[in-house]
Amino acid sequence: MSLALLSSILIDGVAYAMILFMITVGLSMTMGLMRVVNLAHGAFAMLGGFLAATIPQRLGVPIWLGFVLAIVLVGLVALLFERILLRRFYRRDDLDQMLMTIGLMFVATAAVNLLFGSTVTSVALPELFNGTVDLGFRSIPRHRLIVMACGLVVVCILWLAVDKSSFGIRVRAAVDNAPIARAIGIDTTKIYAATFVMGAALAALGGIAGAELLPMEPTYASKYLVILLAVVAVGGNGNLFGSFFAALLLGIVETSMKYMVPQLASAAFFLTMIIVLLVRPQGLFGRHA
Amino acid sequence: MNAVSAPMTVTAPSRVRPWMQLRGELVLMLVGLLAFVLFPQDLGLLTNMATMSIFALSLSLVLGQAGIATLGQAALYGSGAYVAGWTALYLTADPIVGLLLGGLGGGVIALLSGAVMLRSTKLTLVMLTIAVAQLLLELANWARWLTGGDDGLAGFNIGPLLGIWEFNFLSYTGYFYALGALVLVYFLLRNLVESPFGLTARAIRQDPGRVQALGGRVYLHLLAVYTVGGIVAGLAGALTAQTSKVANLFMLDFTTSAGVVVMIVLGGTRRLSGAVLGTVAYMTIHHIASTLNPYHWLFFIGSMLIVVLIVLPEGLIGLVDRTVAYTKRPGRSGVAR
Amino acid sequence: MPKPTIELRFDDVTAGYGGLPVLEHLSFSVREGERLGLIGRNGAGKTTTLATAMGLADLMKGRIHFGGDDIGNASTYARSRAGLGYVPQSRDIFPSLTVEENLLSGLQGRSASVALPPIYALFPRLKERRRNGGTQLSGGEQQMLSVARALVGQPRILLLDEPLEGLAPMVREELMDAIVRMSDQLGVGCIIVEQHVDVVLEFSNNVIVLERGLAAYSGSAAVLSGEEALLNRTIGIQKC
Amino acid sequence: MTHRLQTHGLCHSFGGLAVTQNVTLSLPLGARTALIGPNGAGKTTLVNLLSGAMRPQSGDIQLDGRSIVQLPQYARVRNGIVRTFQISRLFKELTVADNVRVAVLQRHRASMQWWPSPARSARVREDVDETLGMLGLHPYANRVVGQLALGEQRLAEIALALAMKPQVLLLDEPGAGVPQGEGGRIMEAIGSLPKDLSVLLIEHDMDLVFRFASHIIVLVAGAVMVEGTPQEVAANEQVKQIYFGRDGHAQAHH
Amino acid sequence: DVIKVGVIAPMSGPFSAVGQTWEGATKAYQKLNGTTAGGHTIEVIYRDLPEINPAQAKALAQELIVKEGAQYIAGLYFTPDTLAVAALAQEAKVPVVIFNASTSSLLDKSDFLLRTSYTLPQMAVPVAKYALEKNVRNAVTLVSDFGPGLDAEKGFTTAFVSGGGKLLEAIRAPLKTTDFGPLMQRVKALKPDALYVFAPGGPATYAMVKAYNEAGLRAAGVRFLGTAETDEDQLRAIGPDLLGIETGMFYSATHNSPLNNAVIKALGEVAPKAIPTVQLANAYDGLHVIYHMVKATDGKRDGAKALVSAKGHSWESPRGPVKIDPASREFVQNVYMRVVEKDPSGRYVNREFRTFEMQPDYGRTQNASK
Ligand SMILES: Nc1ncnc2c1ncn2[C@@H]1O[C@H](COP(=O)(O)OP(=O)(O)OP(=O)(O)O)[C@@H](O)[C@H]1O
Ligand SMILES: Nc1ncnc2c1ncn2[C@@H]1O[C@H](COP(=O)(O)OP(=O)(O)OP(=O)(O)O)[C@@H](O)[C@H]1O
Ligand SMILES: [Mg+2]
Ligand SMILES: [Mg+2]
Repeated sequence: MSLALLSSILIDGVAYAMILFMITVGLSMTMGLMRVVNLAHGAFAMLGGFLAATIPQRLGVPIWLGFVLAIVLVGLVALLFERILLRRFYRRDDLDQMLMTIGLMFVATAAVNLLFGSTVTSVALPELFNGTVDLGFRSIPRHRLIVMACGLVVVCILWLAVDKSSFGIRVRAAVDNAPIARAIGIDTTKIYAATFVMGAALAALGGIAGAELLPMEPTYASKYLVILLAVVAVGGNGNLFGSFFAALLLGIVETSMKYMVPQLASAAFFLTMIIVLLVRPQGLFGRHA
Repeated sequence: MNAVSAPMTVTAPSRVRPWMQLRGELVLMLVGLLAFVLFPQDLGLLTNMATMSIFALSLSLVLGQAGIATLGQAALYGSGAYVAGWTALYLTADPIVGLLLGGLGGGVIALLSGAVMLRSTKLTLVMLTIAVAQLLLELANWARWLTGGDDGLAGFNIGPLLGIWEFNFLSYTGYFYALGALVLVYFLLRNLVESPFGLTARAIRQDPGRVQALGGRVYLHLLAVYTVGGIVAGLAGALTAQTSKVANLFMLDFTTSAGVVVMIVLGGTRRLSGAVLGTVAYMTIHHIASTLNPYHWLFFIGSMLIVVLIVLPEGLIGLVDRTVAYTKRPGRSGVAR
Repeated sequence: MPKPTIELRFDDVTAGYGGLPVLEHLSFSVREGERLGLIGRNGAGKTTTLATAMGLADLMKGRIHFGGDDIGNASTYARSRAGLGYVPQSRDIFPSLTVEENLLSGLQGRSASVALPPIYALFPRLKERRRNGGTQLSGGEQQMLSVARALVGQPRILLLDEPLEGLAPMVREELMDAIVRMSDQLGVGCIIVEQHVDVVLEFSNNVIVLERGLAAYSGSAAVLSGEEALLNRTIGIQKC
Repeated sequence: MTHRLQTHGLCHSFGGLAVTQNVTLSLPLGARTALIGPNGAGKTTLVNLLSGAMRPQSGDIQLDGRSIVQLPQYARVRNGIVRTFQISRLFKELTVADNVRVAVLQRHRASMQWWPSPARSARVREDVDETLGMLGLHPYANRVVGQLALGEQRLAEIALALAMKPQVLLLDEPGAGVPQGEGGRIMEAIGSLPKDLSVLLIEHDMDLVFRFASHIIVLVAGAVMVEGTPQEVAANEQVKQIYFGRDGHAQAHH
Repeated sequence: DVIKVGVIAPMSGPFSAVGQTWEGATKAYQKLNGTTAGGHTIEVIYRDLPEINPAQAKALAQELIVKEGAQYIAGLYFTPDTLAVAALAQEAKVPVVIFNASTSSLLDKSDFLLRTSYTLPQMAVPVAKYALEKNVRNAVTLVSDFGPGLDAEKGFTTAFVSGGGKLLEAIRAPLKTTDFGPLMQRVKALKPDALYVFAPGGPATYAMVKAYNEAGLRAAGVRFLGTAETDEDQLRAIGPDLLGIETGMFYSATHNSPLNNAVIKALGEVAPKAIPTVQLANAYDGLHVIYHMVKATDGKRDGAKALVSAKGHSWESPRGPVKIDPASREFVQNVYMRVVEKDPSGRYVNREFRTFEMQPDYGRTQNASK
């Protein structure tokens, strides 16, 4: 293997991995903290992407502002969803939660199909994101570099906001045993809503950031679901850093197969996942139950 | 108020008459015949309902009873379909042989994959089942010469059932073949669920560690359940392949697995009859909704799923139970005060 | 300036689960600094009484007052914030949190550096094991943690559901001493559910004996000690 | 006196915490032994090691002189070593009778049966009835366990163990959560166990311990500190200091 | 009397745009040609089949034939579904006109199948010829790893190599992949004169084209040769990235003929939302064949006779002259080389600049020659 090939694999792999990570980090958070298997996560990402694609056009605002508005809107939708529907499901078993969110995914798919049509919608990026950066032996699209940076920033922020504050503790307490959590003075309602909205907003951010690679279309939500779940599971259910490294591992494996035996790239992705989960059922960084 | 005075031998066998014991099977058979009489022109749909019901039953056993979390049941279903297709192509056109070999195929895949997966639980298990199904799909796509790749495996012929009844495009034979298989599978699975085997499976779902402390071999038990589930899913796949004369990659797809989960949850996971009910309801709604307004049928099914989960946590079968309970005690309101 | 005394009062309360009453026509009150014992057979409704106070069981009839407010419809967390502390019978340690995180979860806005040291002083065992997973603790340690978690919230009235269960005799004594100290010195009121009648009689000012959801006795602990027939009927013990 | 269950130099630790330190003890045939010690002394862990739920890091466990330390849990249960759980672990969605039936089926090795033979299921039924009767659980037989009061669940927990007809019974705080009055029922049930059954009882309720045990082992910080007759243990100053406290001391003299 | 034509189409789900266009096309056809054929009223009814599901396809076809009394089945987007319907058609002797499914060998599965779309070799061979004309010596193929992709790869390669070109590498991407960056880097390293691609529409094409540009292949002067990548719906979605890309296909909305202009106009009236893609021509011609068969059989249910009448039939289609090959029943049609440009009104369009006339299905002839 030549050095150029190796570094190409690394560069493309890491770039792909960061996009995977950006899209999964919100899911990783809701699953890790709330332990809700939110199969509609992709739907929030999709909604974010579609809104980001349309808002700047329709409202004539700058693209970056459109992105912010899109993320805020997704947060609002998530809030409504959490308050009206999801909250009824915290005490139900995983399966019901999964099914509920599948239901939401169906509805979202139908809605997006209706509002935006069934074809690919491209998310226009701010000028800053366009163009490529020359690395000498090859070039790399600038937006991938930005997404990488974004990913790192998000890890740090979340690490401070969740792992390092008592917020994470209270969310996990609320999820472990809501009645008892309330009985020791935790306002579970607020905690749930805040966490879920945060997860959804991150999903939207991920959807927008990754739209170049995972293009926006109505089946987006279900199409990439398996990949999202794979990253979260391999990372260790809901562990931030776990997701980060899982995305790196899976991204690099798939990318290197693309350079070598592209036909088997998907197979390699799933094989890696099986091997990791068999060796470490709790995922790379997961805590033992 | 809590001093429930119960008879001394609470566990005495209930003396029910045989037809009461076979109630589920009889109802199923009658409904099947009635459907045939009422909708003779929709036999294609009805046949699919029967085969999908069998598929749903396999999942109901695995997930509803034993609590094996899976989103990869399609792996077993698809395997059955391909085996049935190969049987017809290379071995014999006899449908029964193909059906049984299909079941065997599903069972073998379940046994092999279960052997590696079933020590895991929860999300890990879900992901493993998904991954195994995806891997099989990639494999089948890669082995085009054997499976026809994404075009599907077709061009096989199915001989007459028992050498007498031809499968023709009116699909009378196909329908009764599928219905018969459904009733038989339902009967066998119901007995399985009510047996010690089934009781232990339910206990494992609730607390595997406790069963282990009672000397149970949880892993083996789950493997047995999963294998039986694989056989049943394989049968369903084989039936589908035989009646539609195509086996294809989509039968191994994640969407297929997820779809059947939706069906059993809609019907109710805790009871086998829920699986059949859910399948029939889902497919009927799909059929009607997509005829009325194909563009938006996902809206229907998505919102219906949510509503059912909220209003009827036990699934549609819960509605049936409540109705039965209500009619059985006239003059009494549902809630004792 | 004397603070108004805080009181938890049940007025003719009927409560239960899912429409079925478990407790009927229960009335009592506990003030700050007072200790009320609750005894009765299995399934008599002791846990249900505490759960009703916390809003974890359905209040069907009657009123519950706390600190002058009718809290019958208040949310559970609001009751906790208002000063009701709860130690559930099944301990209910949060399994995904460590020992210390379990304690932090009950802080209610206080600073950890102020709240934790006295707790660790009371239960040195917890300090040793504070990085462990909450449910990795031994049974007795979990019991300590459950009590400690309620204490970090500085409740005014503490509801204790069999807090001594699974504790070694010496730890029991220490815990009971601590609770008595708390109620005497800090004026914390307590309702304690206990299986050991002697402990209850020794510890509490007043006692309620529950029999199938009804109060078979309600009054001073001293008087009850004499009522051997009653104790025998309702609890099934001969005092020795 | 024949020794049914013996351990030799059993050691186990969680990370850096040595929870079982060189424990050597034996349960003779028909033993009525109590295991006491402060919270976190390693009593439950010892039960986990004996029952096979955990593997010791070193040391040996023997049943009737044969080493069973390599045997998995199910094999040990089949050899008659059965334990209960300090915090009830029951099948919450099943009725009490079905909970017991799950256990009985394991004992009959009939859990894999699809078509039960009538004779066999009749035997299972009898055993279920018998077990329910032992703990007075008949009134609750058809109630779903998840809806019982915790004390009632304790009885079911013990019923599950008794249904296994064990030869060595490891009871982890069976009295926890059972009111004094009701405690009698558990004592009765344990008392009516066959004489050749060996029982190891973990309890913090000294009433129960002194009524039941003919031999007491005191475990402190994972190691056996003292063992002996109840009188010997009750008189031991060290035990008083570490474990009994002032009141427990009094209890010990009941 | 009424003669029913049952169309099985993806009306919902990811391919619902196809269903919309088909529906619009048949309406447009009826608007321009009337609702009767030889005095028989033709009624077109639609059934939704959003995703691959042969069992359901079969049930739908059966329902259409038995319950609705449909004399003709049409539509069918996916090959597996078509296979299931083919088996049924053979038993029921009902003519089936395939609007899309394009696997080469498909028509062998039943004597009652016709097809008004295309096969990939039919497009790929002219593209290869064009490449040779343009002095492309070295080429790389990059196709999605599925039936049509492999057909396209084979068609292109055979023609290209036999014409003296050199194939540097044949890359097959997993069907679901949307990260083509690495693959394009690989292409770049091979330094070919041209890259021939085939990907299913939607996300894969979108990502493939983006990656082509981002990897700097365009800048490096590697020609992008394709087939269906610049379909009108893709033009709308991807737009600027497609500029200058050359593809070989049998139809584009801008095809300048009076008939095509009339059809596009009619489509705009009957189905303003429908996009005039190749699916417009497919369904339009499909209905034409059915009208023809109805006339030939005088509305009688006689599948065999209908098929005989269709063989060798030729007519003027919105795409140009077309003919049903009497032997193979395949469609014979022009293939146009087109280039993506911005038209004066700012829309992206395919401009036809070179015509390969009356191309047969090379898949068959290639298979036969082997
Ligand atoms: N969640 C519930 N749903 C329905 N019934 C319940 C529920 N919890 C308890 N019960 C029933 O209510 C009655 C009273 O239960 P409660 O837990 O209050 O008893 P308790 O006095 O605390 O008994 P114990 O000493 O066993 O803890 C019991 O008969 C019990 O079966
Ligand atoms: N899985 C585990 N991981 C880490 N530490 C553990 C684990 N299980 C138990 N421990 C620790 O080991 C020690 C012994 O626990 P064990 O449960 O055996 O105590 P015990 O003697 O039964 O106490 P109790 O009387 O309170 O039930 C405790 O300090 C506990 O925190
Ligand atoms: Mg209680
Ligand atoms: Mg213990």
